[in-house]
Amino acid sequence: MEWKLALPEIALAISALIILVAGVIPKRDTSFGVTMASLGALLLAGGLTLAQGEGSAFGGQYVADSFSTFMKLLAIAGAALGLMLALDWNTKQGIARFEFPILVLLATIGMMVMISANDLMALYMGLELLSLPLYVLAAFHRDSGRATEAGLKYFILGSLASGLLLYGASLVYGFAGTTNFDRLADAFSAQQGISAGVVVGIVFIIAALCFKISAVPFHMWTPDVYEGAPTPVTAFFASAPKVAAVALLTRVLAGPFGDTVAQWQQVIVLVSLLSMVMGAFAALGQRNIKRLMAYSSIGHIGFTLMGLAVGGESGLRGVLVYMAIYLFMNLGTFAVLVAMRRDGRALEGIDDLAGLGRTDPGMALAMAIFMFSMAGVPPMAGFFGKLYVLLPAIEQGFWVLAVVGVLSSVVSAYYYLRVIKVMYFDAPVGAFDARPAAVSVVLAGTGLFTGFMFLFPAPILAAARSAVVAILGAG
Amino acid sequence: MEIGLGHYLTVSAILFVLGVFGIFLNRKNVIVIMMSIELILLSVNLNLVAFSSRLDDLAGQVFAMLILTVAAAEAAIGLAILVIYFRNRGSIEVEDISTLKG
Amino acid sequence: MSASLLGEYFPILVFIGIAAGIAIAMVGGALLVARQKPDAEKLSTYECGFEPFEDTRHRFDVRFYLVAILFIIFDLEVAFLFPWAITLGEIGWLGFGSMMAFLGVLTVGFIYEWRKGALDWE
Amino acid sequence: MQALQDFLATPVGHLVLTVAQALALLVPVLIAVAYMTWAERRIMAAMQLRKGPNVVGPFGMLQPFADALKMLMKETIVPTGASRYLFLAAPMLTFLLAMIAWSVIPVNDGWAIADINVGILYLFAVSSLGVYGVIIAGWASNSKYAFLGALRSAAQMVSYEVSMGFVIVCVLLCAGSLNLTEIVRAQTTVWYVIPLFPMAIIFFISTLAETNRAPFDLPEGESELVAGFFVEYSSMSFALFFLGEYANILLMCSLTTILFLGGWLPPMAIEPFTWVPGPLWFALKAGLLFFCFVWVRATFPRYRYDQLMRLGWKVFLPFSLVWLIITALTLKLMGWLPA
Amino acid sequence: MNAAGFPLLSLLTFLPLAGALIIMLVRGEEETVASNARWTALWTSLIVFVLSLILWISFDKTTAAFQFEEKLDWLPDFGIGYHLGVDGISVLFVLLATALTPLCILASWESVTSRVREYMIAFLILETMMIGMFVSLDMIMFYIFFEGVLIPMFLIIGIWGGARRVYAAYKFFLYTFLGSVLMLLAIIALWYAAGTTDIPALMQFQVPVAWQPIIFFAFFASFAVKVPMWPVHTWLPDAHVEAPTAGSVILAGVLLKMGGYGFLRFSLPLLPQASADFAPFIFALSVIAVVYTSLVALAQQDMKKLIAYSSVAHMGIVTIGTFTFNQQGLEGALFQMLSHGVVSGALFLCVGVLYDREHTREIARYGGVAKILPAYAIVFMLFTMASVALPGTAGFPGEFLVIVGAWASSPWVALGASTGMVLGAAYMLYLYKRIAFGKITHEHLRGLKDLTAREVVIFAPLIVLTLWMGIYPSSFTSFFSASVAALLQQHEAALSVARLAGIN
Repeated sequence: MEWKLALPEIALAISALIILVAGVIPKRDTSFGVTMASLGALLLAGGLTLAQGEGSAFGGQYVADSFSTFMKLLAIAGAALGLMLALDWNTKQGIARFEFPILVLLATIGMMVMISANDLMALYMGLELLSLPLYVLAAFHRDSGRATEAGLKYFILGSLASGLLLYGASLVYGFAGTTNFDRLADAFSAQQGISAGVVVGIVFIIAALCFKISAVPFHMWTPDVYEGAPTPVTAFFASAPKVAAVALLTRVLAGPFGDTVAQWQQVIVLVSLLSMVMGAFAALGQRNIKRLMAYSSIGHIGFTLMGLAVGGESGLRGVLVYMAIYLFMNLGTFAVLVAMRRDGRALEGIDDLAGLGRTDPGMALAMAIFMFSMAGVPPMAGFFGKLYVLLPAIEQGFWVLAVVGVLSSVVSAYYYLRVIKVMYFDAPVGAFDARPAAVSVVLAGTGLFTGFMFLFPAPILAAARSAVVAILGAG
Repeated sequence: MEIGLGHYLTVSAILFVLGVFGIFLNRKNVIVIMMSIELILLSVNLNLVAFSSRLDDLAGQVFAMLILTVAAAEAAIGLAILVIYFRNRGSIEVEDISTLKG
Repeated sequence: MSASLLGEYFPILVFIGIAAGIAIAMVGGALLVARQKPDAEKLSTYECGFEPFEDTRHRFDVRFYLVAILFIIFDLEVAFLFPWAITLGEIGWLGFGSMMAFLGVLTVGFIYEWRKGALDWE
Repeated sequence: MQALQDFLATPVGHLVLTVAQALALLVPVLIAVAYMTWAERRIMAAMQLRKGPNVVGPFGMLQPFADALKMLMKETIVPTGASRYLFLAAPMLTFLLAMIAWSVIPVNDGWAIADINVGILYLFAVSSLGVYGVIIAGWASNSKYAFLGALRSAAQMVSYEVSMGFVIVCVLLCAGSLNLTEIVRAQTTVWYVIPLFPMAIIFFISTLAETNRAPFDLPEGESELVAGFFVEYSSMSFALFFLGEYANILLMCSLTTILFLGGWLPPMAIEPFTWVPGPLWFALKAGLLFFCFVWVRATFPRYRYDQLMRLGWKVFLPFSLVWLIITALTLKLMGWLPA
Repeated sequence: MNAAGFPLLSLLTFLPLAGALIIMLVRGEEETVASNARWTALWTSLIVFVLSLILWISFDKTTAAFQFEEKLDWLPDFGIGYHLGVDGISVLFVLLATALTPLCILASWESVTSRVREYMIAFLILETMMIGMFVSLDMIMFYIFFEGVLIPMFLIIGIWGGARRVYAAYKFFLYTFLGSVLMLLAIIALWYAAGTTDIPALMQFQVPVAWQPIIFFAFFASFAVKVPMWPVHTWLPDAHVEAPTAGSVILAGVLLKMGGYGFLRFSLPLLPQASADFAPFIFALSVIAVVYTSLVALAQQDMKKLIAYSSVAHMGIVTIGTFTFNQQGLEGALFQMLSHGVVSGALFLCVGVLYDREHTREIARYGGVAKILPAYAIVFMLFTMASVALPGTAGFPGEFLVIVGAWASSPWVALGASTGMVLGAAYMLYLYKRIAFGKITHEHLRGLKDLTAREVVIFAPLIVLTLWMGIYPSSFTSFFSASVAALLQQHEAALSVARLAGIN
């Protein structure tokens, strides 16, 4: 039965529903149990993803290959870590409602569908399945003006992006005659000239996906939403959905539109350049660490897109490796942000980290690792991410991209260093509240990964490689 | 005059542009923005159905159905968020949505 | 865009025309025939004899929103059920199962709403 | 004769024919609506041991016309705070929707003026639009009673529409078509009221709520909301609402007839039943249902609003959903689905 | 693998990291933690030093080939491997690093009192990075170690430094980082051209002549900042002044050598044409550096700053020697780097001795120290003389060889370098005079204690080394003669190939 290929999604969906019912029936607060059950469901989905075979299902709408396995595992990992971060934070913030983990689960299903989408319809389905829970999550703290404003902003711009995507999809459908990626690829490889309608459609689709991954010039929502949303939600926003959206963009551009590369390559190059520069310079003046991370994520997306712009096996592998590394170092950073709480009050200023090197050396060390990693200083993992997109970029002659990339990473090093400076050089302003156990686990895991990936890079690289082979073979 | 694909596409393009402009030029009310979004989705549906008829291919109509459903869910969530926003702020003027700025 | 398809709907157009005509004629007739002599007291809104103190449309119960939102969801469900119902004979057990899955999801949502009190008015 | 046929083949002739057909349906409907008001008052009076209208004409049969004339002579009042155009448009919209729904109703085999293949969908859509008339009226009046009445009315209408939808889907499962004529024809062997009895009851009750009839008439309950969403209306605008409401009631009765009572079909295809022409059977069945409407009004006390919502969401919705699944499963398992 | 199959170089490289891990696991009272951290760090670095002595003894001086090689797959899909090895050029740098680290740890024994544990960890990580950089035979690995140095050094300057430490740390980091990322691009470009980042393999590869200038420039950007060359040297005085004593020692002793080492290892053999073309440019910058920074040094009021500027001048000599392309020049450059590593390190330690007692580095605050601290004055004098390149001390052979080499290349350059020597003598002796001689103007200096046992232990090996290098330089030059000769031969061959290609 071909539907069994979608077993991870199906299992996750069923578990989400069961957990929802189980969570709502008892009169008492069930948020802790629901979170644990959700983590179990994610684990199950992860296991099924690993065990799942390859092939396509649902009339070619859905495809399972090693690319999807790779990206899904990342997305699931991101969701699970995000949930762990939220566990304690929500309780302390007074928003521990059992819907939270379920929304995360639903969003994860959306991500998995996106990653496996092989049709414009499935793409849209997945995207919305992801976006709708995210809108709610952004406004999850419903008594907070900032959170609801973030939710509203994200909703408006997100649905605008969906609209753009759909308009593009409708044009592509109309002028190419199909929504299936494989058949689109055939159509484009057969046609000599690409009709203008298709080009417009592709541009719309790219623009919409750039919205979702918050690439410049479609990034306006990012800092506001990151700042306003509850911190664990921001952590989730900045990690797993980005992985999924990048996966989608990769599959779309490498697969059906692979033969129209001339039409979109310049766009991606430009977006990548702008994102890197924007991410580097706009973050310089930030005092709020969540906003800082928003701009930082824009910069990282720029780097990721560099790999995409370069294309080819090595370029796309760079994208995958970068995303994997970004996911973990980003979640690690947010674990620190979640732990930033003094006398029960959550803090967001960079200066609130002052003297962390003395008050909590372990966390400071982890944060320093993440910051150096984000700046791309070897031997941290972030360096390898950058290396793996720079290698193909230069191989293919994208000198401007590469040079702007490294220069922007020097600029961004400035603000990453500021965090380290505040932590280690400044006098302590008082210790944070005790670090929750789940946060410590996340910190330790991501910190070890980020700090010591250089020892065993081979598994992740090999996985990325086979993933890319799968997607290029399909396209 | 025979009404052909071009006419449908033109109407839909006009609706689309109206929707986009409605979002960016509207300085008054968030509800108007939501309606603009619906307008965009409507134009997409029109496109899809017109193409579907032209191509003699059902996929477009299926897609349109899908969009309808999702649009409803989206509207529901959007309204819900708007309601809690209104409860916190007591206003849904576009100009007031600017507490977050950096 | 077959002409016959539009042709089927032509009578509806005629109905709209006729009904609109009747409606306008009736309202217009009343405006013409009846004596119009408004005054401020007559034109004030009905409020048990008080002057209205605030704008009527200011705020109202959030539960009306809830009902509206619930309606959107369930009405769409019905919209999906229509084509399913008339083709159930042709789409086999997979078609049946898919709709059951869909209904199952909605039922879970329904249970959630019920427990959350979204369906309680008081 | 030939000349007439030639004329009818031209576009103009086609138009003329359609207009004639439409009038041939609408005029009786309007007359029926007029006499429904009279009938309701008489029946209620009889049930409450009163006399009812009996002065104007024989048995008071000219009473509806007297009322109409009175309405016409009244001043049209538009309140100061109201949105003038919306205020005037709302009753027209209500009336319009109540009228155009009739275009697809088959009173006899092949008599539907617009025999579209998605007739039930059309009806569903048009009756859903009815909410707009109510909401616009309430909003445009700018009066608390009207506004609250409109909101309540709208909420009530949409609440029951959901279970109505499920019920209709049950019928569709059995009939296998969205065309109303086909649905009636499918009941030749057995009227659906028999296999789908619980659904028929739910449908009937839902139509009561959908048309804001007692015992669900609290959107316009006099003791709470004076007259609900049309409290500010007078003169012909009021009459239009009134007409629209009763036309809707008649429409709902007809729809119930079509869906459950076999439309124009006689109870059994044997003499003497077959002597009676189809339209008469149709009218009889609809009339019977209307009698039930009045009967219910005269008998049951009004629901509280929370009870009303509770009934709609917590009883009808789950019940009809379960019944829908049972119906589908049974048909599927037994292989009784229409091909 | 070397003959015995024993991964000596890996052990050397990562042993300090193991020590750092042990320190990280230490728990308990702050006092005990600090003392444990000190001892663990000291023993780790001493063991590393002993291991490096084994390397020194078993090194085969007769060949130019890489020895003690270790090779493993690491990032195979891009042809990037884990490849370690040493040749004559790098082996002594490894020794320099392993020798200076324990001295630095000893030097910080009492002067660093806060966050001792972190300090020791940072130092051990720094040692790993330094050793790793000198032994790696893969460019990406080289880059990783090269950049990795920034992290501990940034923290050392920033946490344990002086008043303007934050500014200095930032400047240090960003200058170096900016240079290095350009080098990264150059490395990738080389990889693209040659298909590998393995250094021995790359040495056999002819980089297209058209590419050479741009790649050379990218490397130059990194190494010139690191050396540092005028005009990108401005981070160095700041970093030196603000860094704690041990930080300055490592900075001057080892980190500055990374740039010179880079020129020797990469620029010359890989980019012969561009190196030849750019030599005049480098000469010009170097001569300016030598003369200008010497003059600036004369005007300094701060001891550390003065020595920092002298470092810039000395390293100018190194770059001159490197780009003479003859045996004497190159050997001189190498020797100069080694001797500067020892001597300037020792000078910073001398400053540290005073600073630990008086907590000021201002020259004017001292005077007549020779009368109060006679032992110290003798030690300081020795190193001052070595810095001035007095024959018989470590400073002399290097500078002499460079000038000889430069003379063969361009007499003007040789003249510039000699000017530097003269000026160097001027500012160093002036410094010494102001500190050690004269009347005791500040009475409170009288209470100062002379060198402690710990300080004697620190200085003793440095004194021995300084004299040894000055009196018997060939015991060091013999290590790299073969490698330098091979390098020059290859350089010549590559140039002639290019010339032939140019003619045809």
